[in-house]
Amino acid sequence: MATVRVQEALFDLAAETAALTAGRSDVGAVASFLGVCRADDGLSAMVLEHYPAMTERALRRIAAEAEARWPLTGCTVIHRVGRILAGEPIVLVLTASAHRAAALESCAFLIDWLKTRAPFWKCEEFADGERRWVAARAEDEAAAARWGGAGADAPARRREPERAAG
Amino acid sequence: MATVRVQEALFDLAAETAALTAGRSDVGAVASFLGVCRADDGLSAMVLEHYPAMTERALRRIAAEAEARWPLTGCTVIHRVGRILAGEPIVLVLTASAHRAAALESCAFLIDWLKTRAPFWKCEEFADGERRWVAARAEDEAAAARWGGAGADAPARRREPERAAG
Amino acid sequence: MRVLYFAWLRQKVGVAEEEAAPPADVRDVAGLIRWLAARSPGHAAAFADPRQVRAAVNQEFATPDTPVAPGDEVAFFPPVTGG
Amino acid sequence: MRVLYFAWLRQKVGVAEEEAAPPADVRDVAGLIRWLAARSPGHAAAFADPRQVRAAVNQEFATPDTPVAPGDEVAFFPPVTGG
Repeated sequence: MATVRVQEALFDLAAETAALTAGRSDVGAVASFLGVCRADDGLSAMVLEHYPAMTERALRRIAAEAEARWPLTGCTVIHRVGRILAGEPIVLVLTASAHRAAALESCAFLIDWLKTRAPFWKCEEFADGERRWVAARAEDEAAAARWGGAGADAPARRREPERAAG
Repeated sequence: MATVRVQEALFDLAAETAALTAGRSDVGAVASFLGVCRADDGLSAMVLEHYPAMTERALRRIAAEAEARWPLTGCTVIHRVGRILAGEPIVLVLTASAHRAAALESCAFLIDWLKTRAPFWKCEEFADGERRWVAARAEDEAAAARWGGAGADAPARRREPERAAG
Repeated sequence: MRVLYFAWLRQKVGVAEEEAAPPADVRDVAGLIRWLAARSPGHAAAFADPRQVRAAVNQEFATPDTPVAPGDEVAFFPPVTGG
Repeated sequence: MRVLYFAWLRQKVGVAEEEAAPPADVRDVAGLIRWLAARSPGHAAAFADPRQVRAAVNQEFATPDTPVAPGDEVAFFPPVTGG
């Protein structure tokens, strides 16, 4: 059963990693991905908006999809919302398995899918006062699409952006 | 410049991760792989032997190869030696980059190469007193081979095991 | 019907959510967008480029032909940018 | 020439390292293995299955035809199993 959380607070990487292995003797590999807020072009902070009723459900489905595809002993997805300063972490994905391939692949899968299937939106704040909504990137769609299949949130529909809600 | 260490002591995941991002504003992604000693079949501990004069050099080359292939902002490889109890960590690979693909791919590359190109040998200790040297796995060779190229330690030679030193 | 807006759609419409009672001939997401876009200049601006708009009906990603009915929660937002 | 043994090769030979002064006709790793294997039953056991033996000359992975010379450090070990 995956651990999924949407929160404003910082998270504790070491504690989350320890929780995945505590009391188990079958974990041979823990892969993690930590997304951090870069200070590109004078960016000072980001405000992460989400759709509370939908976001945690989407994350649970994405995590369940990973657990269905790989033999994981555990899986943790934590995504922050609210104001995040440059240099602070945004998202943590942790996957644990007996063997490294399952842990590494499922970790990459989860972050690729998160980027394109979970309802979060980033607004960048710059030192000069400018505010800018981040645009979705075609390469994120491509990265998610390489995993194929009918995924966490109807990707077949999302792959036709020219029709979506049009 | 990569951080490479071979040590008996446990390592501190949070401190090593923080060191990769401290004082930088260009890190957007940190991927990590943590290898843990499983307690399969009553295994109680492992003794990790290495070739001191060669091991650290091999790790430095593997890390340099990753830095040449991907635009990394940092890279850390720590491999423990000596007696490691079931449940304890064995190896840590951390890679940092502006974007996630470079971090995730280089992390997978490093652990695949470490498994097949770095001079470490594991001797398993079981609760019933049995001692058993771990045999190399063909799938580890295959995992390393998918990255191609002339690698850290003459993989072209290592791919012909029937001739090597025969 | 409850309609929610996120990110720059919320900013253009001017509210995060509103009640809507479209006529009976509004049967799907595409119809609802056409009807909402006529409500105010803000709505019109929010829906000006349909390629930039995504929708969810009752917290599930939706397409233009997804049915909508009284009592539904319909959300509009740009392509997601989390992670 | 300094010869090192690791893992089960060390256990079979019985020592972690030894000095060796092979005759001049031992010019490469393959020749050194043949010469060492004749030194003792332990050496013979260590080198009994050449497919399980890897070598390094002066801390670089080597092949059977890698040259060896006086002053070299030559190591023998099983396929690596770290990570």
